[in-house]
Amino acid sequence: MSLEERTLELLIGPQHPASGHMRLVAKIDGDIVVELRPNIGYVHRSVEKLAEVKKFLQIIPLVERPSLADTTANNLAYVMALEKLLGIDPPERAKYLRTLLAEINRIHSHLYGLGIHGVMIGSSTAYMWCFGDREPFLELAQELTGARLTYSYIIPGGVRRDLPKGFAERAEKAIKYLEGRMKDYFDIYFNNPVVKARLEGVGVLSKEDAIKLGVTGPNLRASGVAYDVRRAEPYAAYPHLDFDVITEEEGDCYARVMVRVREIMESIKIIRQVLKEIPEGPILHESYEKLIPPKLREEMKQRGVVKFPSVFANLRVPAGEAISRVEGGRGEVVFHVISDGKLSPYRMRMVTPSFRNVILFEHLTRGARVADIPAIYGSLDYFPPEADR
Amino acid sequence: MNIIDLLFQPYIFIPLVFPGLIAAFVLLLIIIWLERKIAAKVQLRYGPLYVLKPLGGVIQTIADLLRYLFQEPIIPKDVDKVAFLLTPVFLFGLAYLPLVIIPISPTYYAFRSDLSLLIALALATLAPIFTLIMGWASNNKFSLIGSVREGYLVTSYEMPIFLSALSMAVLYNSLDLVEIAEAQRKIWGVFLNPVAAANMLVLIYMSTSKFPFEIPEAESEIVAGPYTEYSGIIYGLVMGASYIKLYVLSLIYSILFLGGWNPSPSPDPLISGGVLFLKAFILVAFGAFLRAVYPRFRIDQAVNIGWRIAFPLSLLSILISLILILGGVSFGS
Amino acid sequence: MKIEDLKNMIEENLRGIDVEITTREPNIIDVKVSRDKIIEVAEKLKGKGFDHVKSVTAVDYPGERFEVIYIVSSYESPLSYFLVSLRTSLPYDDPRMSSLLSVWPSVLYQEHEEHDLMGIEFEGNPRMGERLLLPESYEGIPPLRKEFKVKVEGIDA
Amino acid sequence: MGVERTARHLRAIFTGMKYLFIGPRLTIMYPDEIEELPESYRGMIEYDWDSCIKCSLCAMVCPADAMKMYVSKEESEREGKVVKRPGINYTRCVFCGFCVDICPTNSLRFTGVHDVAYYTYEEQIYTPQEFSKGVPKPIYDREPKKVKAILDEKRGIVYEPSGRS
Repeated sequence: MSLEERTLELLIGPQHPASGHMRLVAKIDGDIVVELRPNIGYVHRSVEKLAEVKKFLQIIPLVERPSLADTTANNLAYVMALEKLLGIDPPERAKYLRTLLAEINRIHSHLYGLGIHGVMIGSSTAYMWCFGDREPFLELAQELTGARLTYSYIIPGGVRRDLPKGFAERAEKAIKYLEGRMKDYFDIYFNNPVVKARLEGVGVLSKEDAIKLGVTGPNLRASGVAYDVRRAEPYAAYPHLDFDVITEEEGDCYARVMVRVREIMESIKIIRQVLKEIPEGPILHESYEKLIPPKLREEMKQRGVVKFPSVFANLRVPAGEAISRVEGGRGEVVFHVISDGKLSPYRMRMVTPSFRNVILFEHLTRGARVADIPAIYGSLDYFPPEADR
Repeated sequence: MNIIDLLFQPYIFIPLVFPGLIAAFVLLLIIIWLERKIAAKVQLRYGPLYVLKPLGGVIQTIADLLRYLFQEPIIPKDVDKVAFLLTPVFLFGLAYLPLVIIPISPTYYAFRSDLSLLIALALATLAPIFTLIMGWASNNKFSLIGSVREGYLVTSYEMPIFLSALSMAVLYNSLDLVEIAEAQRKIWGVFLNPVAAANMLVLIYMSTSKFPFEIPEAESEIVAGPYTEYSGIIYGLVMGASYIKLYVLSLIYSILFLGGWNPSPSPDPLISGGVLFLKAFILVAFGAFLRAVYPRFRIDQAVNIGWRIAFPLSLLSILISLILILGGVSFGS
Repeated sequence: MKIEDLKNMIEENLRGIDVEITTREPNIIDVKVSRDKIIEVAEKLKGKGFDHVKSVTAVDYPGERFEVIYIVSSYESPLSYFLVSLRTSLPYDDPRMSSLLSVWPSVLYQEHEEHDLMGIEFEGNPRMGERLLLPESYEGIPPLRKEFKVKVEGIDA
Repeated sequence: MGVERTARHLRAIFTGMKYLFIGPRLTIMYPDEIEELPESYRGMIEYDWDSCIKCSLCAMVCPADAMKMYVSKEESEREGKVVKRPGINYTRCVFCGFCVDICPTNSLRFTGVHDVAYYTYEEQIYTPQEFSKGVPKPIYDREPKKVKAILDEKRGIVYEPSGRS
């Protein structure tokens, strides 16, 4: 019986408990995956086309929506591209606040990825624990920005809210809680022999393949490539902060999970530094601050809530091109904004980490078992809307 | 003999009332609720709550049962109707069969034979056949894969279970459950042959696809395995069958290793039966608790455990029993 | 490593090919090349250590030309600080160029997307002709082209 | 190898047991307990009719085309020129708060209301007059208790009653 007759074509998704908004077309021979092609595009909204009909400031909520669990990275990358075109640099305090929100977002984005991966290999406890322990960080973000996930916190020239009083103490409590829980996570899930059996040696990505396929984020670093945009091209407050780039060597599902867990610990270290070293000062660039009527400016300082200058409604960005990149939770976000001096960008290219990691589905599942498909899918922390945009 | 006395005749009472239909059904309702509550508590949440709130939603399963009863069971167009509809009935019905042979006190048993252990285990092996038929009848790729996985699992747990049971039968020099239970008056089987006890416990959880062996209906891989196309009461029957099988195997396990009804305060069948039921309940509850601790194995790993670990261990446990016998440990009448 | 010495290194590396190299901002080098020389330039850049493509952008200048921009970089420092934007322009009526898949496998999905949404033909890329993000049944103007108009609402009710 | 693996099995089961008996719970009993949201929370928007200077900046900046300018007839006649006031369409609003932050006279303000349900689509589109009548109150069938989310080192989040209900 030739290979064609033996193989069964299995359509995993988009209506499937563990496929997300995409379809995996898997050709399987018995329990072995012969070939798997991801079929994406189910939640494609063409953010790049919409951006060409929206004004510059209106694009901020638009670019955040695709990667809902990690919105700060897209928001920050887009605004950094605008600031390069506008030729302005945000005040120091605003840079520290951007870093603070980016790291809080990284922690609960990693917890989101770990939780989804947990339920994909069967551990509903890992899922419930991770999603439960995300809550304190969503509360922190809600207190700082006013929203739980869709912050739109970063605007050209600075940020929209100042640090509430007593935020550092509450943040310290949330961090101590997560640190205290880590031992139980390791006992019940990460060191669980069944988890190790399901993840170790599964979906191995060699260092050469990781580089050849151009993947990014924890999936890249788990194969031994020490590339992190926060070190390669430091932005916001990262030049002044001391942190390590987390890497593992094996490049299998377990290594990817371990990179995310250790990155949570690293983000905790960063948050503590930011909250300790954050300088005083304005949180909006003075060229915009002086456009605000004095009475509102006083109130702004006193309430810590930034008022937009009316020019923001029709922000005009000088003609030119800007490329910016940011290390999001799932990997490197690259923005390429081309402006022709009008109210809307001429062309905005947004490359998200999941779109660069989608090639791994084909590569890692060749020869794997059917039960390895969800294990590999979850370990990539892949988010379909982020890949489709 | 009026109807009441007839009811209390052992050959009616055991299969129908105590360890049989009604007790199993009540245990089924409680254990599904308990599983969700245990998993909820370990996962920092409450679980079912709003049905009879003061008691923590204890009749949630009854509410689910009513929902299943009134839900329309959707029968897909090109499905093998006869097999599709009958297999759940057989699966649920035959899951009770081994209960007829299980004694609950030295004098009170429905049917006694000197091969009762073999009969009980043999009847317990009927279930997987219907899962296979169910998978084929649903005409769905995921069901097919799920049922083939069940087939693989059967090959890897059925034999070691029999061998472990055999090792205890060798120790007690009898295949009759009543004699086995009576022989453990002084010391339980688990202390004599712990290898067989541990091995058989793991195999019981493998045979009823409890975590970490929840492989045939692995939700994140093959939707619901053989039960994908089922809905309404036929799904309810199928879901309940695996718990009944776990209950039956736990009863057999309690008799073999945990001394059956021993240290029962009085020879009255209800009391000694209660002790046996309690032990079985604890085993079933522990199976439910495992859902909150473990992810699931891959099918090749489970078969690997069955052949490379469980099978040699069951041979070893037979060896241990033989050594104990030769060493002069004697039981029996 | 400063941007000037990288620029000199690239200039020296690409001697003999008519290529236009300019530097922009602290870490971006633009390399403009015609479409039939792009594979050669790509191989030379890869030889220098630029091992992956971060983004493939096609820009539509209606009636005039299409511009395809490859943002290339390396994972190892010191090159990881720099971005090289390798650009070529295609005539508007014949948006075809050879795919760089043979040089950088990481362009597979990006080129496929630009083909799907902008209608650029990358010869050598196995995914041409297939849809990636658009529904299989979609016919008509590739949506990212300027001639594809999107309904816009004013601020009045 | 086998011994260490068994030890890990037992540790996993023991951790599960630990949480079974002494584990905290993170659940907030939503309809009976509602969380008192921080002051900066971006909920539904209230519109102050008088302080509005009708500059239509909010409609210009709205990313989701939710804020639209309605011509208000009687004011246009009275002042002789076209007067437009903002009305909001909550089916489109993404609660980003750009309109509130750009309004030069603070006549658009946030409220903590976020859990309001509507029967029809049209009900969610507010003309300026309805918009200025204030934010609808959520309807609960039992009087909910207001609780505050307190971050806690041992239990993550603890919801303590915050007095005023």
